Amino acid sequence: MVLMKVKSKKMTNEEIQHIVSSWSDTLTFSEEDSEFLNVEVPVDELHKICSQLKSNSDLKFDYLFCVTGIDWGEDLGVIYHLESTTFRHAIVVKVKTSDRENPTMDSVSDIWYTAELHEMEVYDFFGIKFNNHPNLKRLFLPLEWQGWPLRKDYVDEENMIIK
Amino acid sequence: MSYFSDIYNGIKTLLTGMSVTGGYFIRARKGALTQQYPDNRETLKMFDRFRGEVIMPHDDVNEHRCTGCQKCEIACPNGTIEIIWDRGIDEETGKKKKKIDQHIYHLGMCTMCGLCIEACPTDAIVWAQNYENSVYDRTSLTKVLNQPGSKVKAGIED
Amino acid sequence: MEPTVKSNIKTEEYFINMGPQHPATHGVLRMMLTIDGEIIKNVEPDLGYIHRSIEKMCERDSYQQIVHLTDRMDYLSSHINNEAVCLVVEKALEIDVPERVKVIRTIIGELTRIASHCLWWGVMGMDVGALTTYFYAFRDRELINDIFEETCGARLTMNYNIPGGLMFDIHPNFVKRTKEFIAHFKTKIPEYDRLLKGNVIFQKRTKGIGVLSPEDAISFGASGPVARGSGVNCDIRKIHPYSAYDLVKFEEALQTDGDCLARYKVRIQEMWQSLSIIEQLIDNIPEGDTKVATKAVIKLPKGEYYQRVETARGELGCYVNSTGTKNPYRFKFRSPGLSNLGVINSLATGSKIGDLVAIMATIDIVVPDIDR
Amino acid sequence: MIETIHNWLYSIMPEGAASITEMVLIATAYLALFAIAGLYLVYLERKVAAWFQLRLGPNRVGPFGMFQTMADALKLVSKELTSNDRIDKLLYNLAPYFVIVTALIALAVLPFSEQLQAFDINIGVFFLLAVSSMGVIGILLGGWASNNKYALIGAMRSGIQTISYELSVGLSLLTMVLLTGSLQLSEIIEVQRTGGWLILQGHIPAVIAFMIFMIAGTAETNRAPFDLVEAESELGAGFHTEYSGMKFAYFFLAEFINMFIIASIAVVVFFGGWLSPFGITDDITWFPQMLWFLIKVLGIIFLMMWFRWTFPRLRVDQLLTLEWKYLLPINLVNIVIMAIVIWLNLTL
Repeated sequence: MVLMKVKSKKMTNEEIQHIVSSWSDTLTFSEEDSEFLNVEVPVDELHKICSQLKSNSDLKFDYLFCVTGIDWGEDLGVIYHLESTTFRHAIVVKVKTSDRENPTMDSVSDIWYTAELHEMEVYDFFGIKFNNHPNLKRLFLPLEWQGWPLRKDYVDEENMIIK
Repeated sequence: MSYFSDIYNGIKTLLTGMSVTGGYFIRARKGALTQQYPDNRETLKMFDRFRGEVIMPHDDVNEHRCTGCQKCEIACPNGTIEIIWDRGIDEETGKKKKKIDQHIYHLGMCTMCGLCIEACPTDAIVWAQNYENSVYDRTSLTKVLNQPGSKVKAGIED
Repeated sequence: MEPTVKSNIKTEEYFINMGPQHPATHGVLRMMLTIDGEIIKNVEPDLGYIHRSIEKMCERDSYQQIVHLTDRMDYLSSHINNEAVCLVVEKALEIDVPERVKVIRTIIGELTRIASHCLWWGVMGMDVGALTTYFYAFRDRELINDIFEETCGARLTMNYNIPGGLMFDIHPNFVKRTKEFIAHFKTKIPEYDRLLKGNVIFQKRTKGIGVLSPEDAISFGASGPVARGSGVNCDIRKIHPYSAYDLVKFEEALQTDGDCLARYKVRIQEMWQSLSIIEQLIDNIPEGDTKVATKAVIKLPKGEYYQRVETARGELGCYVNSTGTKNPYRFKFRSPGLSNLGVINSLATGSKIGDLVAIMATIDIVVPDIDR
Repeated sequence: MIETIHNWLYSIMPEGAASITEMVLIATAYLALFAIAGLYLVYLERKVAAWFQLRLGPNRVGPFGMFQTMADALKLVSKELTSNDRIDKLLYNLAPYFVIVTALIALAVLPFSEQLQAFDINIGVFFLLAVSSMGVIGILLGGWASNNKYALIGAMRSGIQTISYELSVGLSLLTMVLLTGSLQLSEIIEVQRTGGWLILQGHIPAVIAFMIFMIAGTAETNRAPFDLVEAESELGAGFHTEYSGMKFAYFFLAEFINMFIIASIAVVVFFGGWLSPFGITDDITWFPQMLWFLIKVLGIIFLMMWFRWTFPRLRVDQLLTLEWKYLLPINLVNIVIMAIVIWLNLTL
């Protein structure tokens, strides 16, 4: 019991890395250029890792506070910022897909409800499709909008003012 | 029993609320907040820092302080400022020098962020406290800030 | 279960559009309601009526210019939004701003919070049908706006922060006016409560309505008063202090009921806490510079930066991905409004139309913040 | 002067025609007077609201903005009548007249003073109740015929609201009728000349009856805190969403005339109608009794405005809870108590 208590506290990045890396050997960790611990997850393992991140009693990443879609030029990706409301440690999960035509990854909206709206936003701007999302459609833009505006290769000569 | 205490409390809280509004009703004459706007133009003074519109002050001899460095144009996030400039010959030194032909300001696009005025190295443009900016025709929101025939004040360098 | 009595009356579910032009949606938000008589079966928000793609605009603007765009997100806490961008730029450039800047930012940030909650209180009253609250709230908010106008030059979209400090120093009257406001406002908050909180009708309309459990609050990513009404500790000012929040003593406003009344109480409590924060700082504004000189063209070092601040609506996050150029590669705003809006379906389902209005009022929706 | 017109009319036409002409003339004068009175009630409401809310209220048109509502009415008359094209034409156009006519009919029996009462029937109270509850048909028609979902919800709310609160209005007045022993309005006032105002005469049951009447009466007129019918933060404009111009103005005016009627009933039944308090002006023969009536009515109307500008709105199910769980049982008990009081001739 005592041991449990000692473990259930805010963990350093190394400790988190130690736990998470034992789940799968396809993960890459980095702390470079960022204040958080970054873990890059392969697309097909995203849902599994995410649900473990939430359910692990020492990590308890129950608060998904930011979902960012990003276009890395070659790859499209999503960045999940996670925090634990009990222990207050944070982790950043990154996932990349190189398929620009039909990028697909698993939805995490069943793990964190907030992802539902945020994944719709990512879909709206980057065209990343989320499997098992309950209601995936354009969130902000009109349903008949063509293209994915926040991708770097998006051009709209009428509406975009480039300085 | 709670049935009756509910009624009693309900009526009491309703009366409390009514006492607040009633109090204001009695003091209504003194406390009115309404500003009688077009009638109080004489007394309505804006604060010194109020961002009404960007102007370029000119002195008595029709000289301004703008050297045409275009820093405001670059700083502006919305493309509100356009400077049409020219190279003129400085009368004293005989060197070629940048001078403004027209300092164009599109008030219709301005978001009053103040970055241009922050960026100006010579304090050539300042905020005016004008608060009545509505016009009937959108084109009259495009203004030329430097007056016709004006020139830069001597000794202003960027 | 099938009804045992066979009835010839055919009932249908009803679909109505609440908004985009509707008094209760506080802007151009469209709620697609499926109702059965007065009872709500499903709520689906339809967003984007004032989407301006601020994130895309950020990718072409310089860091100084990005600041003023954030004024137009959550326009009721514009100063705090500005602060978030400035803090993330300062974090990336490793600038340590002077104490004076931190304190002034905190004071104005708290004034903004009070102004925002004032407006919320007025509108909350109006949404549940007490129109008079609106005018009382605006009377007090006007005083704050005057303070802002005198110091910053604008009432709402202030753009007073720049990366590296403040645009200019506070106005000489700032301290005096702020103190006058505190003295005035301390007499008004109890009046707010007397007019609305105790009122039996208001209690009926809010108590036990729209209950959000703490687990759901976290899972939905709710923050600010919405989550704190459910007893979730989520005040960024406490958890990850920024500016001068580590110098002051204040309590995180918490309620555990999770209903509309709890969220109401949290906001009233927050106004008291904000007053106390301002009181602690207003007499001790340190002397010093109001800005650290930055280069005219700011280039952030390559990397990712994240800054969280607590606006009046909850947690605002700024994610910057820089490649070392003068424009960000990706600038993402995690707006509190969008996440808070996520709870609406689970709160409103099964309640009445009138409840939905009260729930929306206590979530404190600002549509430009949701749409960005 | 009235006498001269009367004689002149009878001198120029046969008796039957003259009598009809006379009725029409009186009715026209009466209605015109009340249309204007209704407008001034709107003005009063706006001024009172402004003073509650730290504002000035209308002050531009005429001295103190006196003609503001006149100008508004003129504007509404001159506006185009718009509607959507899927309305039920007949019912849609009928609804506003239903509302305004039922409101105006009730005015006929109001006793403004000893002489000034157009129609003194022996079932005055009953007639008022019957007529004033008919207006809801107009609201239901309007909401239904508009073919607008918000309007329909508003109309349905109005239906349940009026049907429920009609009971309380009736029962609270019945409590007082026990005391007067008559349904005739002039008789009810006469009773109070000797015994003092009924609210003082009947003691605690009378006070309770008055409170119930005020609550139920406010609900009858669809005013805040019971304005669910047109709750603007929920339903936009409720049942009259699709109405514009003069048709809208009829709904609007009817609300204020209804408020006047409810206040008048309260004054007649509880506050002695045109009787002066403690008979202070009984000896002054030139003092118009009508003035006392109007002062009392305005007092009650002010109270209703005070409610409106202070309280939040109830929710629709809470509205029904209030009626069926609180007002109605209290009312029934109250009647029994009142009956016992009268039976035993007690003075509580």
